[in-house]
Amino acid sequence: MSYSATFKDHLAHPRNAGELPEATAVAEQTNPVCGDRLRLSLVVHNGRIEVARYLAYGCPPTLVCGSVLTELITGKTTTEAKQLTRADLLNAIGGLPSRKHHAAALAIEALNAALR
Amino acid sequence: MSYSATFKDHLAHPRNAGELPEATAVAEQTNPVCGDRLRLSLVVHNGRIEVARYLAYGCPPTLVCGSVLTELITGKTTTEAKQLTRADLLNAIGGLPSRKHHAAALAIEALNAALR
Amino acid sequence: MPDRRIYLDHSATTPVDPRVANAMARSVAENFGNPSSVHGFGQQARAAVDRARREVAALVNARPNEIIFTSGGTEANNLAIRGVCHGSTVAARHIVTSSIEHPSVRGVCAALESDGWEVTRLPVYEHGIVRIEDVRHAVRPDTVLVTIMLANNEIGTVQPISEIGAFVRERRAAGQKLFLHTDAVQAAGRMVLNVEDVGCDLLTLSAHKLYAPKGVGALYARRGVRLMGQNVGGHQERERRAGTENVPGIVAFGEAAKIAREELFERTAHDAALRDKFERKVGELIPDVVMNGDRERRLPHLSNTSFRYIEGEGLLINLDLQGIAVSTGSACSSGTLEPSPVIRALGVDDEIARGSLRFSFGKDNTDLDVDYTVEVLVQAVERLRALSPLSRPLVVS
Amino acid sequence: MPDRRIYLDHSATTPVDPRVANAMARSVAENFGNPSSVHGFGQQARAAVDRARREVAALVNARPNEIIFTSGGTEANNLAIRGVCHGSTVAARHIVTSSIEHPSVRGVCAALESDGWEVTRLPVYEHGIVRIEDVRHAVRPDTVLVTIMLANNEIGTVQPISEIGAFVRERRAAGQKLFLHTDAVQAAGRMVLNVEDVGCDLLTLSAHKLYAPKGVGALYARRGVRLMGQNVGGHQERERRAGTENVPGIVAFGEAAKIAREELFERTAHDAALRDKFERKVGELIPDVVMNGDRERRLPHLSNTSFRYIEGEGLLINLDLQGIAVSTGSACSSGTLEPSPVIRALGVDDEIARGSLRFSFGKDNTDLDVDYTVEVLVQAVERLRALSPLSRPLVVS
Ligand SMILES: Cc1ncc(COP(=O)(O)O)c(C=O)c1O
Ligand SMILES: Cc1ncc(COP(=O)(O)O)c(C=O)c1O
Ligand code: FES
Ligand code: FES
Repeated sequence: MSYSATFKDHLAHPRNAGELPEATAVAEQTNPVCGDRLRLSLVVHNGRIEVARYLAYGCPPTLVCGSVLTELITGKTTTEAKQLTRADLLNAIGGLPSRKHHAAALAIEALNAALR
Repeated sequence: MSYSATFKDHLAHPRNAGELPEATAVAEQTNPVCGDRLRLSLVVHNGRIEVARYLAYGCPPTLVCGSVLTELITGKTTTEAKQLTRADLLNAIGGLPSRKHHAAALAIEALNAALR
Repeated sequence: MPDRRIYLDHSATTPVDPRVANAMARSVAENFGNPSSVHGFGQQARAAVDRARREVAALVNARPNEIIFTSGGTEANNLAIRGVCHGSTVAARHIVTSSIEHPSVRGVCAALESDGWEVTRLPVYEHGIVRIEDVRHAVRPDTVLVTIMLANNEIGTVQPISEIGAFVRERRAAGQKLFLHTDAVQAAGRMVLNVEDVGCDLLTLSAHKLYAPKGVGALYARRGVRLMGQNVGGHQERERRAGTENVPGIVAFGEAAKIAREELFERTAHDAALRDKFERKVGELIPDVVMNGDRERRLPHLSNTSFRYIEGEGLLINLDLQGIAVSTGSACSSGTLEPSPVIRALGVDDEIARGSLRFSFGKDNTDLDVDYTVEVLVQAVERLRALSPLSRPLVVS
Repeated sequence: MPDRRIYLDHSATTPVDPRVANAMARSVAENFGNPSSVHGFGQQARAAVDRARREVAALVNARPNEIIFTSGGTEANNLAIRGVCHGSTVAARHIVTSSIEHPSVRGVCAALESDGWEVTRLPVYEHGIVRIEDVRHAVRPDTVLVTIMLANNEIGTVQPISEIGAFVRERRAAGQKLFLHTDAVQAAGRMVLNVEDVGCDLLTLSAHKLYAPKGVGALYARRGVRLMGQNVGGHQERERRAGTENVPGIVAFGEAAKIAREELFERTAHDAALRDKFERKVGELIPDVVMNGDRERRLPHLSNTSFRYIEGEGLLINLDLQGIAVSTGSACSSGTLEPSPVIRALGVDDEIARGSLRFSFGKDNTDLDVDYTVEVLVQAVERLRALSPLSRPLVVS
């Protein structure tokens, strides 16, 4: 289990942590197996994600997936965001061991739930 | 298997090695299990062992038992020599691991055969 | 790499004491012979191994010929448990163990289970300690072995092995072929160890928890215990553990055992002072913490603390980025999805189990290390809690 | 202790190369972390182990993840043989081996035999080499494993493993679940080793025959070979060998493997020159000697010579008293009453078997060492022969 420098940087300096009182969409997903949790708050305006915030509980990959996801989606249209896959997210964080792929899945699920 | 200094000295400088053309008694014993062999030549005069020589083939304990035995018996009367036991010989050489005790037994047998 | 590095993971492994490293380096240079060789080079190496054997024996008050050197604690545990079970001459096939054993004991027990052995795993309740009554109830006429650790590696709790030992001896006096094994890997060098007082038949040690290098350990096997060798094909260690001896490792182990015996009280007092200060400050400065395991019956150097609302590994990495090394669960189970089975065995909820960190102090740690660690910890916990959804209700607009 | 000490027992173990000792000492000081730990100290140790793994893999042209570090050659042999046999999913229970294996292979095969496995031990004839036709005949539809050493430790003969490997692959292509293990402990560093050319599925190495310290070895297990772990209860070595890694030993092994690869041709040429000179002089100066094992298909550094009329151990001790270290049989069987089973397997008479000594040369030996050794040997043989009754008829007066 050795994590990349980028990965550790997100862990030490999470981007977009928090919640949005003015959120237009909020969703929280829990992984039924391990109990990891991700909460996403978005301000969507004219079909575009203007602000994204997240809260996360769980293993480092879950925390980092939240941070990287918010970076990825900020500024994207909801249509674009809906096309984001688990693989895209994994790529963006520089890969994860396969038994941690479900952390990325959780993030994508939370995103889809928020955009639903 | 660490041998004592005395033991090694006998091995490097065997005492009384050889045969005696003028021997009055000669005997050779072979250990049926391991094949070790001891040959003893004695000059017995007036019931006293005046000269003793040995030849030996086999493991170091057998070689050393031969050397130490000849030292022990030289000058002894045959009656005294007949009373020598395996234990006496073992004592004289400073002990042997138990699975090597039969080397001392071989030497005592050769002695008894020569004195018979 | 951060400027300052603080090692607080002495239960995972310890730095090698320079005196031990020296003894080892000397042995590498001087005693390279094979201890099985008859010549001088070999006998010199044999003598070095024998000296080390006496020191390791002295550490636990055993006789030198009751010490079997192994490649570590894991192998010693394998040898003890399989050795007794496979060597057993009775038809019985039942083992009693605890639910908080090190993975190596857990692993061998599970392996025997899949070979048809029955295994009873005793609970440890909220304090992390096995109850002697439970042992009494669990042992059956067909029990061959009780294997319960002396001190736990994650929470440091000390088990009532002397009482268990007395009970096992009672059963043996009554004719049962029952043996007691105890894994003392964490206890050695951190408390007084005496196999006579403990009353065990087998006891496991590992050098690298004693400021010696990794890759060497020992099993104490009381004279008369029938043990079937596991690594076979050589007459080393009185036919109980084949393979050319790790001479430099064994020499280092001997030196470390000697120092551990001589400096035991110093070390335990030192470690306990730091640990206690650490716990006091954490208790004062960080809300919502739970300290796991019994407060009294535990090793002096270890603190296992859960930080509510956050998960341990993220916290661990945050500390690591600041140069502070701690662990979650045992080093061996790191990388699994499951929260530590040891913490779970305490009956705590998942959040506490997943939020636990182990801080284990050692002889080279200082007061300043504690201050700095607490400072960094306070900030890291705050940062991660700010990220946690657990403390905040979900408000869907 | 004698003034001059000459070590001619490199097949028993080798002195540690100073470069290797340095790498080891550095590792003790710098990489003390537990490779299983997530933090920086742990990852640093993990990286050191991985580097060493690449070097050891390169020595035999394997992939790094095909290398399993063990506590030595004995454990690697145990793991290979038991691992394949216990891991086998077919009902078959037959093993083919040779009659001159190292005690560790012999021991595991005997242990499996008493568990109900059938073992065929192939003859090696007067040259000490297994015949490929015999292997073909011995392998049955229910054979699970062929385990035959690459080079013998007492007489140095090199076995036709590539041919056996080709045959095993044929059988596997025909659907049989048959594997080939070879013990390359003596071969490594003394001949080119390439697991692809050898065609084996498992191959054993031991560091201390390569100028590295004792207590570390490796098993090459080809990707896809099903191996049941023997030391269990930890996720190390991809679950195939539990226990905290012997980090300094592994680092030393890696360094030694690298040097062995780089200096292979130099070393073999050097050793062979000394050995050949030694044999030439012995042949010239001492009557009634027999050189055991094939003259051509053998390791470059080893001479096994029998001195008629005398027994090896007495000669060994006489040499030792003059500072020269050699061995009778394998170091591991020293101390037994039986003459070496390896020499006996050559079909020689008892006297030749008991009169054999092994001289094994190494990189630090010199021409002068050979001269001095032969000088001492000539005298010692004479002295002992003067003591021997074997050459002289018994005349009873
Ligand atoms: C309690 C306990 N038992 C056994 C072991 C295993 O010992 P080793 O690391 O030497 O294999 C450890 C340490 O890892 C331990 O803490
Ligand atoms: C051929 C052979 N196999 C196996 C071994 C055993 O290796 P180790 O000494 O590392 O246990 C040895 C050396 O003793 C050997 O020569
Ligand atoms: S443990 Fe399941 S995603 Fe983190
Ligand atoms: S081997 Fe039998 S006495 Fe020497």
